[in-house]
Amino acid sequence: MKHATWPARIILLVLSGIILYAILSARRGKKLYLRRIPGLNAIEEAVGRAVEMGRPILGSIGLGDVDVITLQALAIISSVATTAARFAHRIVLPLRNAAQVPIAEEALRAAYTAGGRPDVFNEQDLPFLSGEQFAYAAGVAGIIQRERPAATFLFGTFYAEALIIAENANQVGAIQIAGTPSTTQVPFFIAACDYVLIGDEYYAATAYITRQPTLLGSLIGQDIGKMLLLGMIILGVVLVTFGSPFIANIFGDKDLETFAAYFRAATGGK
Amino acid sequence: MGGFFVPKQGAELWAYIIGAFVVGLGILYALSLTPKSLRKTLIAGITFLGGLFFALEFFWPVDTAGPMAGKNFLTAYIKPVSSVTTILGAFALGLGLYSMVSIHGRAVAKRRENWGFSAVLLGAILAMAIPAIWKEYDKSPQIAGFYRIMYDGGFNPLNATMFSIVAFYIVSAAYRAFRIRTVEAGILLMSAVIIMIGQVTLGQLLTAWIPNENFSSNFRVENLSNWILTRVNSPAQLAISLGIGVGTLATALRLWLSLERGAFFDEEL
Amino acid sequence: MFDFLSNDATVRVIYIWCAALCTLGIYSILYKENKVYRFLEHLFLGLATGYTISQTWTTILKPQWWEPMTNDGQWWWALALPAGLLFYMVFFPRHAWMSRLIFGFFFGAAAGRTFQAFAATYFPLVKSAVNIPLMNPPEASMPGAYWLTGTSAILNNLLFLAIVISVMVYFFFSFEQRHPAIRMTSRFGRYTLMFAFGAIFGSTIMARMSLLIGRMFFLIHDWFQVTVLGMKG
Amino acid sequence: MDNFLRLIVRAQRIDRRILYLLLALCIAVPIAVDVPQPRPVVMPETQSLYNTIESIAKDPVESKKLAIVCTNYSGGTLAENQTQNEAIVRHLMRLKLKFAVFAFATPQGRELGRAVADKLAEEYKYVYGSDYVDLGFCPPDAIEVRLKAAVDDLPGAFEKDSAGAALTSLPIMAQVKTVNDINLIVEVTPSETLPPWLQFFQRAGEKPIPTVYCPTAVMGPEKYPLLKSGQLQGMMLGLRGASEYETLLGVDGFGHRGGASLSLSHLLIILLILLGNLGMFAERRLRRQQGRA
Repeated sequence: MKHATWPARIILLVLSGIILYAILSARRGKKLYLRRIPGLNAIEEAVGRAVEMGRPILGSIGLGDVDVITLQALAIISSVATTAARFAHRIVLPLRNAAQVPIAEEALRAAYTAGGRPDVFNEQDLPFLSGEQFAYAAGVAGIIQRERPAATFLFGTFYAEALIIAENANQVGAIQIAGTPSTTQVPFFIAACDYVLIGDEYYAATAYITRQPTLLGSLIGQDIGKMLLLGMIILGVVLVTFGSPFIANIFGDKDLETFAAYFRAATGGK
Repeated sequence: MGGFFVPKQGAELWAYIIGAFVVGLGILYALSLTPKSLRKTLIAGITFLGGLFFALEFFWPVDTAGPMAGKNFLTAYIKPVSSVTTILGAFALGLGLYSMVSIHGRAVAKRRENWGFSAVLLGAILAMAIPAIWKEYDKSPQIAGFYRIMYDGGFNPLNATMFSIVAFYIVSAAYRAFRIRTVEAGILLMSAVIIMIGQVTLGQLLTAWIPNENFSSNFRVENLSNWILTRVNSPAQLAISLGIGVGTLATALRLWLSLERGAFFDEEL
Repeated sequence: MFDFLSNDATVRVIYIWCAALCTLGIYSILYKENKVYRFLEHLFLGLATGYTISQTWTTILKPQWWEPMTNDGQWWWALALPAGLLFYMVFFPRHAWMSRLIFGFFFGAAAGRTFQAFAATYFPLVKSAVNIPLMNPPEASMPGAYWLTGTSAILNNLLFLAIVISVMVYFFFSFEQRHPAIRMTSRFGRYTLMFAFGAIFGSTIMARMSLLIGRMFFLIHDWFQVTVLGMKG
Repeated sequence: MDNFLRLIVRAQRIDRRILYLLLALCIAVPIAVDVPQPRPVVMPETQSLYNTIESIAKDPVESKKLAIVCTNYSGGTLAENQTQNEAIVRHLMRLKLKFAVFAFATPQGRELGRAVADKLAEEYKYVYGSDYVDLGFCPPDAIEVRLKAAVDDLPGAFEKDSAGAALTSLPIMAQVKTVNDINLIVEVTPSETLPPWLQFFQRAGEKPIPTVYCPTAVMGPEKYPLLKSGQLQGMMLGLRGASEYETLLGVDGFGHRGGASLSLSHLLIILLILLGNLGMFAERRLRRQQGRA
């Protein structure tokens, strides 16, 4: 679809409207419920174990550019860092994208300050490892084998390097928590990690950890949006079963003329 | 000569380039004077404008006929605007380089433990970057040969080998993870094994005796694995991606309208 | 002095030997971390960074920025340089906030593109999810259909719909999944997810093995048989 | 009996290095020693890809148009993508279809795609410039714009071939003006590079352009919905798909040769999984016995 059709305009506007309304009402202080997401409770446990063993924590915010997904990952790692800072514990966070470097440095410095130990933060623990996927993987594998982290937090966009990182960390006995919207890598995280966030649990994670009204509201809005889409799918299947491709056409490329034709047919060809 | 925004040539061109650069620096200076109270608003404004262009271009009705068929008044600017984003993104590389060179440069300068590896890294940057750029300007065979050794003898095989190492890890991961400890692990194992058998000729031989027609064809392993991929995997993937899609839309809205909260966004400026 | 670099055959022998040594050296990490791997890791990081630099210049900055500016006389591209400098404001604590201006522009652009990406990516998916009639499926009248095709097509379509519903229900976060019907649906969703992930795992194995086959083919054929033993390619 | 159980229990914790060695052997031996093996069964999506190209060649109007072979892979996935690419290009050349090589994910992709075309061109007497053309590399950030522009003015959007010659000066481009002069999109890729074609090009003309997909095995499964939704007309899944395609074409390529290694390595993994599970059950049984004793 190059440009919006009228149904696309309406659907996108309605979805956006629902999400924004939910965000704004949450910001005005509406009470919101969020169900438990199992993997997230393990974060404290993992940090605690790393502190006990006296080995560092390794984080990764994946291969993404500075985009939505990477920023979510950084928010999760930052909250891990705040917890770690309370025990004056080190986090190593290798970076693949040059533009991530200043943002990650700022975010982690802020997190350590919030945890009361700005002195523990060290820029050298956020090395930039080339712009290439497997050079990054080779570098992270080397860091894992040398530093032997006791816990790893892998969040963000991942591709084939996911398993290289996760298996190396597994070999050194790290407890691992991972989350990614890249569906193709989820099975490998399931195989190699202790806790995995699946699908849009990833988007829910930041809301769950930070308890920010904006993010909670957004999540509620997303839920309503998904229900709406699901409702349309079910209605569409029923209509298709009775011979009407109405909903299917709404999501097609053709604009109004299809609907004009549909209504002509429905009203007896006027 | 004509207007202001027309291509220039020769000395005049360079005067314009330098002039534009200086004016740009002036704008930077003016921006740096922004009072604290206005900074967040300014950033929010630029964010909104950056998104508004693409959103409007998509939503604005297009002409249905005539020379502008399928276009609206913004479509023509898609190309230059995208060029600008690409070019600006390329300028960010220096940030990563600075981080890398400062860490390893310091290690070499202070002769820290294992500084030799840092020296290798710094040397390799130059050994790759210089011939790769040089060969664009100088077509001599020596440079091409040197580049070839660096690329086909170093970078490319290292890349391919690091990628292929996943094959080993996939075996150890499968061996460890595919134990029927829970119902879920059992399901994971079952579907993975059926797909694996259905994928290779040796596996397909197992059921090759079953006629591949009508009802009996359902029992051939490659058809079974295809059924899993199309009838079970597809809808599950579809449902996951719809969820992620709505999540992306929500996050995009928060970013665009500067409603986003979290580590990076809540800092005092 | 560097004349041998202009001889294709010599260059080929050199790079095949280098490639073989790199390949074997990287695999040594499978045994355990060692100096050879560490050397190659740093070499790789350096080469990759060098490659990124050269690609940034040759495929982006030179053709899209430098040449239009200096060859085609489009002087206004010079304004991009100060804009790019905004990234580097992070090095000056007093002005670090200014880098947010350019990040803001990037976030905005990414967000603005999402609307079209959403419509283009997810609308056809919804359309395909809807196009599954639960009566008189078109498959029943297609060539190759037999007495059970109609029934199985309906069952498959029902399954398709059931999976879409249950997986989406699994990902609802805003209410406790307490009601037995919802809990069952959600659990069925989780089971089908595991089925799908198993399928991805299974089919990925083939892709990863193919990569290893490629490397082994290089080691055995290109390097050992052709270059070391001098056999005919 | 107990000793046997104990042995299996120990097999549960085989050192990973032994697993790695076994895998290396399973892959290497069939490559070093040529093993005869049967032909694979052709999957419907592979057959559909083949039929799509065949029907284009049979159509008097469509067969005159230009196919775009987009080779977005790099050295990392040669085994899969190069084999697929060779199979497709061979098929196009057999049917005397004109095509363009193009890449936007990595500059390597263009070089590799061009090399395959040049190699096979000798065999099928294809001439550069009149039978096939190299549209060069387009940086990934610019692909959206490039494709949008190509919809109405294809030679204008791509301007020059990779050697710097104006596209309009090449005989092959004489009849190629807009998106309506393209008969096929082939995307050979190890990554998420399909969306630009589907979003900005496939359906931008008078009728949708047949689009076929040659992903690595890992990228394939998530694209099955697109086959059903009609956005894809065929798919060649990884090395196996290439091997099936070689069967359809009746040639012995790398897809066929690598098949034995593929089979053995899969067999190894299945055996290992079996062993691991047996070990787990044996351990449980031993523990239960000890509990009783």
